[in-house]
Amino acid sequence: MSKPTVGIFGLTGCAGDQLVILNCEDQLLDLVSLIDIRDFLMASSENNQDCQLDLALVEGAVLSNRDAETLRAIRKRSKLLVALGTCAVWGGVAAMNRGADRDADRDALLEEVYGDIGRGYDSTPAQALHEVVPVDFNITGCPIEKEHFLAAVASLLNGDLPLYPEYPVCTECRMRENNCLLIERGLLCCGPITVGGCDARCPDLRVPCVGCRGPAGDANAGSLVAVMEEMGFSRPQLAARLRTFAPGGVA
Amino acid sequence: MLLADEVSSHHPVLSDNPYQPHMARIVRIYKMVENNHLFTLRFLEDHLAHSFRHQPGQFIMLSIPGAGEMPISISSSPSRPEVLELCVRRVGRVTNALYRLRTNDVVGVRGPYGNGYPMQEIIGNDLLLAAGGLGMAPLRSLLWYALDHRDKFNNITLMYGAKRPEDMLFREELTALVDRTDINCLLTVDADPSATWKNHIGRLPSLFDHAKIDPMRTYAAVCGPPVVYKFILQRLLELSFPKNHILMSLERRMKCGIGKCGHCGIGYKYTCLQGPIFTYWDAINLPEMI
Amino acid sequence: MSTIVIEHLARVEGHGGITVELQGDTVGDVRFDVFEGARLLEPLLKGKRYDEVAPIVSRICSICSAAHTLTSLKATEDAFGIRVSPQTDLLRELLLRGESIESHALHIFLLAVPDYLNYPSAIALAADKPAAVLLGLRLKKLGNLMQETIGGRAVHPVNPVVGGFGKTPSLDQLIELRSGLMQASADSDAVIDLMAALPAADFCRSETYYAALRSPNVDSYYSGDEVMVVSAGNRAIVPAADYRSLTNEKAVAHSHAKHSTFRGNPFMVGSLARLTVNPRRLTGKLAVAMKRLKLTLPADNPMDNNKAQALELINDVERSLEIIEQLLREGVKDERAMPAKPRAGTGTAIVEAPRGLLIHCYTYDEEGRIVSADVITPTALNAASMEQHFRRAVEQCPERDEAVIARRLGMIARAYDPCISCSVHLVRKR
Amino acid sequence: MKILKLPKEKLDLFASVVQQFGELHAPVEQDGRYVFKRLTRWSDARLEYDRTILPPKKYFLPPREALFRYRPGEGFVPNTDGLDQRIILFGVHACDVYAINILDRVFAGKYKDPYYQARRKNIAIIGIDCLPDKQCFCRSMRADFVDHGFDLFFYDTGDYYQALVGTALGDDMVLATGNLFEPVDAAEIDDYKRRSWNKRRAFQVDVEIRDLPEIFEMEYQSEIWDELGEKCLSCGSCSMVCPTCYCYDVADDVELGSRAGKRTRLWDSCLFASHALVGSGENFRGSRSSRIKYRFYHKQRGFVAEYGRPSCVGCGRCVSACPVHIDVVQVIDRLRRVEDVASR
Ligand SMILES: Cc1cc2nc3c(=O)[nH]c(=O)nc-3n(C[C@H](O)[C@H](O)[C@H](O)COP(=O)(O)OP(=O)(O)OC[C@H]3O[C@@H](n4cnc5c(N)ncnc54)[C@H](O)[C@@H]3O)c2cc1C
Ligand code: SF4
Ligand code: SF4
Ligand code: SF4
Repeated sequence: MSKPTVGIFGLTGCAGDQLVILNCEDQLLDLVSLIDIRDFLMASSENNQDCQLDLALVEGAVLSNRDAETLRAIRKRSKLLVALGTCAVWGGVAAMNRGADRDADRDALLEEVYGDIGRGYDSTPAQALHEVVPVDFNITGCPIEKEHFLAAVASLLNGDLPLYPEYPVCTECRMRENNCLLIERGLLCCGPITVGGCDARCPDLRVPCVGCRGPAGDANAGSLVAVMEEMGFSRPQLAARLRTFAPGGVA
Repeated sequence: MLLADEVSSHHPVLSDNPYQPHMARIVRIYKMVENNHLFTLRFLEDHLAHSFRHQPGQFIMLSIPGAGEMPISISSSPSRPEVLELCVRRVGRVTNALYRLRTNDVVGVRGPYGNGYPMQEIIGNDLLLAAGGLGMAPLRSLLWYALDHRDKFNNITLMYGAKRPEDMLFREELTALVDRTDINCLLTVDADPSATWKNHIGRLPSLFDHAKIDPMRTYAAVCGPPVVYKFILQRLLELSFPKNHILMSLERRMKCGIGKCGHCGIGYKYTCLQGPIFTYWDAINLPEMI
Repeated sequence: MSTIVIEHLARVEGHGGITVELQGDTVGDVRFDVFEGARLLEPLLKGKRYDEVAPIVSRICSICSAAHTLTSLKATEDAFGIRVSPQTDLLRELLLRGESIESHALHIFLLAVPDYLNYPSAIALAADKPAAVLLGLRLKKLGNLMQETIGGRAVHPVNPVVGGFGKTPSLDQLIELRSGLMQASADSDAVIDLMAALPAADFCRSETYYAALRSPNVDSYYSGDEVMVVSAGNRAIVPAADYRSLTNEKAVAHSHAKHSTFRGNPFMVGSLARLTVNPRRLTGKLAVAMKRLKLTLPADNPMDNNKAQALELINDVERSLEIIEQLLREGVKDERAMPAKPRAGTGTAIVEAPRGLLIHCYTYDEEGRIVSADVITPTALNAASMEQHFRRAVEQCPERDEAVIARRLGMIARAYDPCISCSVHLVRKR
Repeated sequence: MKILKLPKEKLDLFASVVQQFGELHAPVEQDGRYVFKRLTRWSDARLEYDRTILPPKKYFLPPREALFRYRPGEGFVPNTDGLDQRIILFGVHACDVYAINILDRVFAGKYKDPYYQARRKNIAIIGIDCLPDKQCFCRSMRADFVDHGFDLFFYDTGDYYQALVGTALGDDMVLATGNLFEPVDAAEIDDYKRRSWNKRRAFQVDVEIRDLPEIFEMEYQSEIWDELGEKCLSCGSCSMVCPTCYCYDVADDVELGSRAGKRTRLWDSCLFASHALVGSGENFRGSRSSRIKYRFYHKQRGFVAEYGRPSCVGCGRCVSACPVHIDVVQVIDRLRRVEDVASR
């Protein structure tokens, strides 16, 4: 069987998910022997920008017309398109104010930052990939977990779609037997509505979850907000916090 | 090389491991209907192939290595041992993985599980089998069991409906039964665009017009999608069937098949242990049953 | 007139290109174009509570995420007048060194070495010279392990918080790090062997200004709040709070990164600048290595930055070992973070990120919400200097061969190890 | 049953001797809460604790556990790692022992779970009596005392621990200590009775579970379930911390670049949307209210039908672990409450 052709791309983001791929130090050489990486600008200067791809891994959000064009071109040449990381799946931090008035006036913001020149920049409000092209599946996380990436490739090579947890961070937090920061310390922890898979990385370090993986499949944000309001947090503060990484995720 | 089963039987702690899949070879894949293939399996170890026994209505847990494990009804009759026939619809991850396999590939099997049809009670009575769509899969085992032990049953009636002739499972086999005199085999399709169908056309419940059923001495085994249950049950109740003579086969998510994983719970019963065959009486007494 | 365009720089983090306009033999416009989408993170910070800031700014860049996180915490702590414990300082320094090891190993072995040896990628290099790539991967993995152990994650650390850490790494974890570092220390000869064997890259000579954090007593990446600028024997000191006199950024049309100059001169930040500003560390093992690499300071060749990175890599390992020994000697306590009492005010912090000076400056209101934020990244600071070096390289290239020029410019760009997503940061116009 | 006493000051000595029977694990403090953990020194043990975050079930049914490794050509080979590790759980409360006894029944039966049973065989339990706090309702759930399921069980009767010897292994432990243990006399029996009486009076929470199954049936359509469904976060915390929740999921994975892999089981919860979802896309408990209802129903009613008692032991963990304060006791109280039909 011939090796699947793969492209790894970054739209606008921090390149963290591509870095996670490069951080698979122990598997990297195996990985490149199993798949045929044709296009990976961050790691190679010899890329084929037109070939058909069995698999495209795309990180980052769409923040410019240029990003949108790039993404459409990738979609056209790829059988499977995978959104890699919270930015690609949900929009990520760049999208946190989306829908708010300030973000709508992009030009004013650009001017605020860059001065007059800013108005000429190609810049659009942040969008997740699925808002621009159809996406075959998501690997969320900011950044993605290395194990999830490797498991996804292993599954795909076998012909299966990968499986990811749909339950929230709390589930894993409890499995790790952490003290609950929300209940016992009254901290604003997003664990109950954030999708698990990180093994409750933050609460395990006594740091409240900031929701970097985006919402859980069945997130009940309304109920969490109600309880937190009773704890003395204000609604706007909660809304802002819960939308930091995934504006579209929680109402 | 030791086979996995042998390894496990030698391990002092896990010698009797009910989760142990036994490897079986796919001897035949027959495409009955698009995405509803019939898989014939035979255990790699002859002694297992000889000794495997099941009741009609029981199921196995089928492992596709690397992809997962799932419950599948045994479609073949215990009266035809040595191989297992499974009729599997392709719906998701594990079934997809099965559909990638070819003959001679190896899968894992453990079981049989579940209660199966209460054969002791049914024997000596009339038997009515009513199925729609994929519901024929578990009933086929019962059908052939009854036909192979014909003397143990009184009248046997089969009612089976599908959307179109090409959607009918076991079509050749079942149409061959239509002319037999020891069974009233009634087959119907909702529509026949190809105009080649020689049997009934119309909804499944309409077949009741062609059957003579004595509710007091008949056991009815029903299986199919929810609409089938709804309409067939309605007819059976109109005929004043005793509620414990109506036997239904239910589907729930299962991860163990042996009453541990908790997924198949309905009210206070486990589908894998107390089911998957339930009487109608159980059904109306268990919340969320259908 | 002709134009040389490198559409999309490969093997760098982010999206940027280079354009050079030639009129006959004279070099016209030279531009380092950044077309990384503008995420406008700084205005998005407005109104955010102090404890939400670091996790957001960390996302400016993954390779420098620990540096961004720590600079951010330091700026917030400065604004609120929080003094963290000495143990926290040490652990933060260790975290930064881990990031530096990871970043330098990634850059040297996976990006630069293939460049010198004419391979398109480390993957291609691995087929011929697996040992070099494996060495790089081993060091990189160690850097990541350090970040995971102390920061809680290799990319976007979660453990450092305002006032300290969520949880202190355990003794066992530190001991594990120590054995990894000892192995890496044994690897340092191999690193120098490899670097010394690379073909010389001498196609751009230019007098250069260097700027780096001046550390009070040790060569620290983390502590210190003065920047020293060095040029041909002259030294100037800029205190953190005055960072704007250093940066005086101006936005330019072709790029989403802003340009900085010091008294009208572009300056370079990063490994080479750090060694130039703090030569104190270049003794013993490092002095020998420096000789083998034929590096003299101050250097006039930007390509020497790669050599400086190799020296730093070795120094990072040694320094980390010292820190761990100290922690083990003094014992690690499971400390809680210092409590934060928000107050209105401004805080500024400067840290040495792997690529050079990183500056965060926040103004908070009395409830601890951001009023304004300013983030200045090394790649942005380097942009003007990079363009200057591009120009020199073109000027000093005798043939006007596009391919040769393009390759040299690409190499210079990569020697700077630019981190483009970092450079696209946004500051309010003043 | 053999009943002995151990002078309190000899407990340390006992602990050091008993280590020859396995690795010692006991509750230790973790930021003001308690967790069962391997002891690095005996002085870390906190025997007067309220409740551990996770119950001892984590030792018998670990949160994640590889059941098999799969290799093409070899088939499924059972994973036996850690199954024969000898551990002594020191300081298990009565309700938790009771819960283990309940799990014993679930993992026994026609199909015995060999993983669970192997661990159960190799993990010794030394129980310790406790006093209830404001969340304990084990007495209502008839789980405040246990008479089996432990190797030794200690009651604090003042200057002594009164020790119940539950198994031959427990007896071996006693014998291994030479003559640390002494016979009990009438005075200690009275001490015990006094303590028992005091404990009974110390309960602050009381719920009535007689005829609860019937009430559950009658209130199956109660609007309580919808209310709870709106509140519940489906975060699974209650199931994870419950000593008798045993639902698990099973997933197979493959290794990179091979067809070999492993089959893992991991804790699951009936509160997750995927719990009753089947391949056809049908979800038998799609709404959150139907799921939380199922949790209560299965524990307090379904289990009674199957095993003759509720599976809840009243440890109070789920009450303290629920971020939105869903409280079993309150739910049962509300279900029992007689309301004026006219006001409904
Ligand atoms: C007693 C019984 C008998 C069955 N007999 C047959 C049969 O003869 N032919 C047939 O095609 N199908 C049968 N099914 C349904 C079959 O088990 C599911 O279609 C199959 O599990 C779907 O797996 P998947 O991975 O392809 O789907 P996905 O939706 O990807 O499922 C993922 C996982 O969910 C679980 N799961 C999903 N659906 C079901 C389900 N309906 N029942 C139990 N677990 C599920 C499985 O563990 C599976 O691994 C039966 C189910 C039961 C309970
Ligand atoms: S600390 Fe956060 S993630 Fe953990 S259980 Fe509590 S709310 Fe959930
Ligand atoms: S705990 Fe929350 S913030 Fe931390 S890694 Fe997991 S999802 Fe992200
Ligand atoms: S249901 Fe709650 S109180 Fe009852 S045993 Fe489980 S966790 Fe304890």
